[in-house]
Amino acid sequence: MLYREALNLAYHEAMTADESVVTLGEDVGFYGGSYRVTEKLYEQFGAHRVIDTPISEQSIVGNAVGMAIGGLRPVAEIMTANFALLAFDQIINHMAKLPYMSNGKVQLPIVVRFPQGVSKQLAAQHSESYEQMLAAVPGLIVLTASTPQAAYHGLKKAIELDDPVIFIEHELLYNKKGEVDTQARFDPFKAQIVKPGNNITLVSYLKMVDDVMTAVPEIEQQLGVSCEVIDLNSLNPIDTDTLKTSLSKTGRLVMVEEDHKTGGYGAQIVSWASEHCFYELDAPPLRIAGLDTPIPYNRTLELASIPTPDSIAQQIIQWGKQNGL
Amino acid sequence: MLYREALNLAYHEAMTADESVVTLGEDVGFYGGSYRVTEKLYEQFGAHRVIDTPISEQSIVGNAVGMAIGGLRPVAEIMTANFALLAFDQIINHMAKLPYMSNGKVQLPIVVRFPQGVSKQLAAQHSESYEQMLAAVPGLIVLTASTPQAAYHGLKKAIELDDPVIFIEHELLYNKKGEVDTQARFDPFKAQIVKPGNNITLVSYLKMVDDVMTAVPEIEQQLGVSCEVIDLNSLNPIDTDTLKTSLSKTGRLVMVEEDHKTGGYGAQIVSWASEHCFYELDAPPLRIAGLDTPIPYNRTLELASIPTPDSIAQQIIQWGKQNGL
Amino acid sequence: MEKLQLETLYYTMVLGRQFELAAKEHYMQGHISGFLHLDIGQEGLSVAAMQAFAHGDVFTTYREHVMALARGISAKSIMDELFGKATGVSGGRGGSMHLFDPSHFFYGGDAIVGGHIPNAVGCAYARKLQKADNGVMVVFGDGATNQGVFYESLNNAAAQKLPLIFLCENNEYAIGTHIGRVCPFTEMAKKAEPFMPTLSVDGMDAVAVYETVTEANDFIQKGHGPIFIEAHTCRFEGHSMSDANRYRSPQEMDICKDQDPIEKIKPLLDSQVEANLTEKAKQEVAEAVEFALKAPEPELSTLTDHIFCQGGCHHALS
Amino acid sequence: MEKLQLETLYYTMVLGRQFELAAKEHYMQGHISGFLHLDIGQEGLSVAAMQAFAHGDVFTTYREHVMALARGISAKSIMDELFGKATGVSGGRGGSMHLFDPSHFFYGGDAIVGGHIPNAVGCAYARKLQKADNGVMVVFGDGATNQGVFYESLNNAAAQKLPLIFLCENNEYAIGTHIGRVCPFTEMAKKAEPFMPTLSVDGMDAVAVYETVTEANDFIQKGHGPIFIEAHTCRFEGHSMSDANRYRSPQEMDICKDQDPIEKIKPLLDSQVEANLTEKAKQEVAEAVEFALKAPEPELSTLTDHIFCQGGCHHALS
Ligand SMILES: Cc1ncc(C[n+]2csc(CCOP(=O)(O)OP(=O)(O)O)c2C)c(N)n1
Ligand SMILES: Cc1ncc(C[n+]2csc(CCOP(=O)(O)OP(=O)(O)O)c2C)c(N)n1
Ligand SMILES: [Mg+2]
Ligand SMILES: [Mg+2]
Repeated sequence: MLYREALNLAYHEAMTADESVVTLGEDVGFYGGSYRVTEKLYEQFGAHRVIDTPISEQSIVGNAVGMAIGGLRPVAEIMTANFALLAFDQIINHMAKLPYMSNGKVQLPIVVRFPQGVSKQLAAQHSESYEQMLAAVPGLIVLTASTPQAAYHGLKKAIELDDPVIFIEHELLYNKKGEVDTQARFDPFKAQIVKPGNNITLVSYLKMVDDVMTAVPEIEQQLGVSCEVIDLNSLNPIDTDTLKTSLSKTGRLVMVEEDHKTGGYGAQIVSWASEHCFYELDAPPLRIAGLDTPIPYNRTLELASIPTPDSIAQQIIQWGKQNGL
Repeated sequence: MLYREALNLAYHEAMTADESVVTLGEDVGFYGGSYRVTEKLYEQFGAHRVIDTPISEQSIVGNAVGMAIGGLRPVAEIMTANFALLAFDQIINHMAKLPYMSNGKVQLPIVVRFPQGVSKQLAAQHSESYEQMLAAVPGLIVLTASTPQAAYHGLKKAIELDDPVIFIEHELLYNKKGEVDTQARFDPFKAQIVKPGNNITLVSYLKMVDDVMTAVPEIEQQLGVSCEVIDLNSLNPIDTDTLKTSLSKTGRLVMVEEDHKTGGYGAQIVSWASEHCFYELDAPPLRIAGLDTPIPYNRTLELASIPTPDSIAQQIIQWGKQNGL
Repeated sequence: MEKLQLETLYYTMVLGRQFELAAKEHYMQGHISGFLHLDIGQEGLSVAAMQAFAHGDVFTTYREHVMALARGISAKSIMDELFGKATGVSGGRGGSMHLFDPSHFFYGGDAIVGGHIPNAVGCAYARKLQKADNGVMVVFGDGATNQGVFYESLNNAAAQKLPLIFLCENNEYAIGTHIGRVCPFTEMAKKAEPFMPTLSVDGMDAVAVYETVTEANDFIQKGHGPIFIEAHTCRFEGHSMSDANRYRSPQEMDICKDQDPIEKIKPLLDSQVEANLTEKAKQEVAEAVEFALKAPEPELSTLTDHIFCQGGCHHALS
Repeated sequence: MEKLQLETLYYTMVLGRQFELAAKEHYMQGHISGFLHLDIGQEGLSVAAMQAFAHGDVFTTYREHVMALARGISAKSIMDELFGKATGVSGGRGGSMHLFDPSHFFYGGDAIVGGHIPNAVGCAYARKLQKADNGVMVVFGDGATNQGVFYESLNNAAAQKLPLIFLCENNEYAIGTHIGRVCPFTEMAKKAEPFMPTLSVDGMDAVAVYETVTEANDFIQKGHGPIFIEAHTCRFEGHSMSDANRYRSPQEMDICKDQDPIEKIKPLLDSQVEANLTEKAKQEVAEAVEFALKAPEPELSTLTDHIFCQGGCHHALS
């Protein structure tokens, strides 16, 4: 099943099971969704539950907040992460805070989902990642999905929760194929050990998990080590238990993310590790991330601005050699 | 001179020296500014250069971008950090990116300034800090000021630069008194060593610098150490040289910020230090920050949600004792 | 208007006035802090609007104490909230700007100018989908009509034909800036005209407001879609306790205060009844203050409660 | 319209059409990537608007190749940009959606729907303050009128009486969503009526557009403040190359294509002249493609240039 089909299945099941689940966004209905995630929902559940909105991102989230207050369980799609900036007031000042400000009298079972990241030459206004901003907001749960399995279970869980969830997808994952076991016990709050290993803990999420996995054979061969690859899944809360266990074993941390390095989400993980696993660490942690530049259109520049399997391997090999591996 | 007067002086001088400098924002003109930072500018420079805007934050920054394209040098005031979220699309998708996207053909000499932070019982929608989000955006310079001297020189420099600058103030600093030497050579891009010391490097910025300084005597006495206190001033770029020199000397890092801990700006500093000063560090870095909670109205809860001189001292003393000091 | 209804209207207005005066006093004494926005001068509008729309959901701003009272939320639990006490309507966490009480269909208390308007639209959408009887009312100032999301909301409510009353309290000022200085006209109803029918009313005349809101309510109940009311009003105090109100001349303030909505209704009542009601209102406020002074603060251990849902929750955060 | 002017108009429309067809072809061949929004069907509108407003500043959207051409930016430097080459108008960094050329008073090329509208307002403010002769034009789609910032911009431009033409290209669709499904009406000019005078024009008729924009330009030059033009138009292709255009029926497409703006002008020209112009346009586009194919990519070493200003800069970033 494709990643986007897995999301679609989660939608279908959730909307069938619970009448109060609605979805809204630009082109999600009649058109079928710009990445086809919401395909056929309109036909099946009708225009009242699959709501085509005007291009008004602030209202998309603002309305979702009001719908949730009114007893619905809205799933809002923002077409691309960059446009979510238009809704940051609603996401941060309203969605994340009303439950607290109201002393728990208002609950907001809302999912805001969007794809992010560098796709192919979409340029500076369509290629950003904003997990670091949103994972820093108390009151928001921030989930990601890097496989069809995680997409299905993650979105279903997100819709089930009575709290606001930001559900982040990646544009290049929509056509990724993978098994989806709908009966599996999959906890999106738990980090997944994608590949066990003994000498280096490679932490990542979303599309970078694939790039890390592609880089691993080269790294293992060149350094003569085995790598443990961890997919965080949930960016807030963070499954620090899994991280701690892995670091106790390997003593070495590499954090890989696609976003710009300065202030990127990986800083949180590395900083947590150096606070809490200082004595477990045998080498300085390495952060691999995008450059601190807006994303250029030209393909060569674009690829040079973010980590690739090759650059990941090279940086880790160099770091390994400098640090006694 | 008061902090707000120092800002006001910088405005007066910049607007006198250069006709293309204009300022815009809610109540900045006729009313004199909600924190009196823009007092008397309206009387002196007139309604055309001191522009009262409607409550439309997205337009305040959006218009500033267009003014800069048209050859002006706008200084935009957002009344409070929380409202800046309404302008995040303009700040991030436009102001930070147009120079790059246009291959340098468009330059944007813009300052967006606002106060942030916990003041006194302003509650969840008026108490946030967003430096971590903005310092993570390539294309933005992010400056702060913790003293009247830094406020004066920082704002003057920000207005002089041909690049977009986010200039962050703190609500509780506006009435802080201090010397302003207008002739001093003050580089807002350099971190200031507020107090030299040998055993612990305490890094901070904005109001927390004062709270750290208040905590220092107790810490030094209890642990029998001397603390070096660094005020970062510029959050992007970061003056890593000053940090590195200090850490080489002390071997111990404590990062203090007011914002929520998870994903807070301090994670960037601690993560940088553990990447680049790993072998200099003799103890796990300590991050002191606000709790991961929206800010409550009740004063007791409010104060418990952020670092105070007392809680800073206690946490550092405990950490020091656990780590061989 | 029936006698009993008029008496309730009057009583609640006086209660509101007394409440605000007490809040002002206790702000100056340091029992209340943060931003405190008084509704003095606008009580007729606030109370009549709520009474004419007794059953629907209400979304409003930081200037909402009197509306909350008129909704039936007790003076005690509102005053406690202003005092930051655990017994406050938002547990002391929200404060003056964030009164929430779903049991009275009162959803804040929002301090982002214009930010609650799309929330009201979403709620009206829910109500329409649920085929619920009562519509939604959203109350906001003239200044809020300058936020883009206000127009998005007009458009969405009209496109979806939602049962929603937009009530604009046009007191002509956003803090110290007169609406005429930042808009090309001063009648905010004009902004809504492309999208829906509009009504205009003297907001200093509580009876007129009651009638206009009743008319609007009939309109939305019939499924005709949203409607916009502009109520011209005037606040007697500064924007908040932090505002010295220097931008309005004494003459302008005199004209403003001459329209006191309480004085306007007073002659319609029997003078003995009026005196009794006023006395009762003062009493109620005095009790609320007394209670608030003694009420307990929230426990420190509750500081991080309610960030995520309790009980119904399917997960544990680290 | 004068003969020479008509010929220029026609030539530029054909140049635009040929340019777009070539862009489409080279997208399919993989030489162009990302989002590519073709202006086919709307060339009359794009070209006439620019020619009637030859001296002011222009802010527009991602569907801007033809406008850029009509502004006088060379086909070469635009095609190079689409190919991501160093010789492109934005150095290969911007791509199709981000053409910038201040020397032609052309400021993008913005891909956030509605995001450039307040930028245009700010620029018009600067022009007014500078007492500069030429005003500003901002071009956007019907869908963009649903963004809150659009209304904020109407309000600000009107309140400040700015020399600004709002030009709405109403092709009735935002990607696959018909404007009538998300707005209570389909004439976008209605949204501007509270704020400024509005004009309406058949956007498939280039001569009519030229006249209307000329009229609007006269209006703003006289200091009367902003004006709004709604041009009804129709795009022949999908929203972008990623859109299969399935939401419009063959009948709807036929009606649309019957209004081809190029066919509409053709009869006004001498047929030999027409043929020559078409040939010349094809030639110019062919040369641009040839050039773009060979042009150099930007150097990798320039990747982080221009994030901050160069030369004029007073500081060094770490
Ligand atoms: C988004 C946002 N911008 C600015 C403010 C600061 N502020 C609070 S109230 C206010 C004026 C609002 O005026 P209006 O809407 O007319 O309401 P009134 O206070 O007159 O009742 C402003 C600017 C805010 N709270 N939120
Ligand atoms: C803020 C934002 N939201 C959504 C999009 C995705 N998007 C790109 S173009 C478009 C449709 C715009 O329609 P319209 O304004 O009518 O212009 P047209 O494409 O018809 O010329 C959408 C939704 C975007 N680029 N920016
Ligand atoms: Mg007002
Ligand atoms: Mg369109």
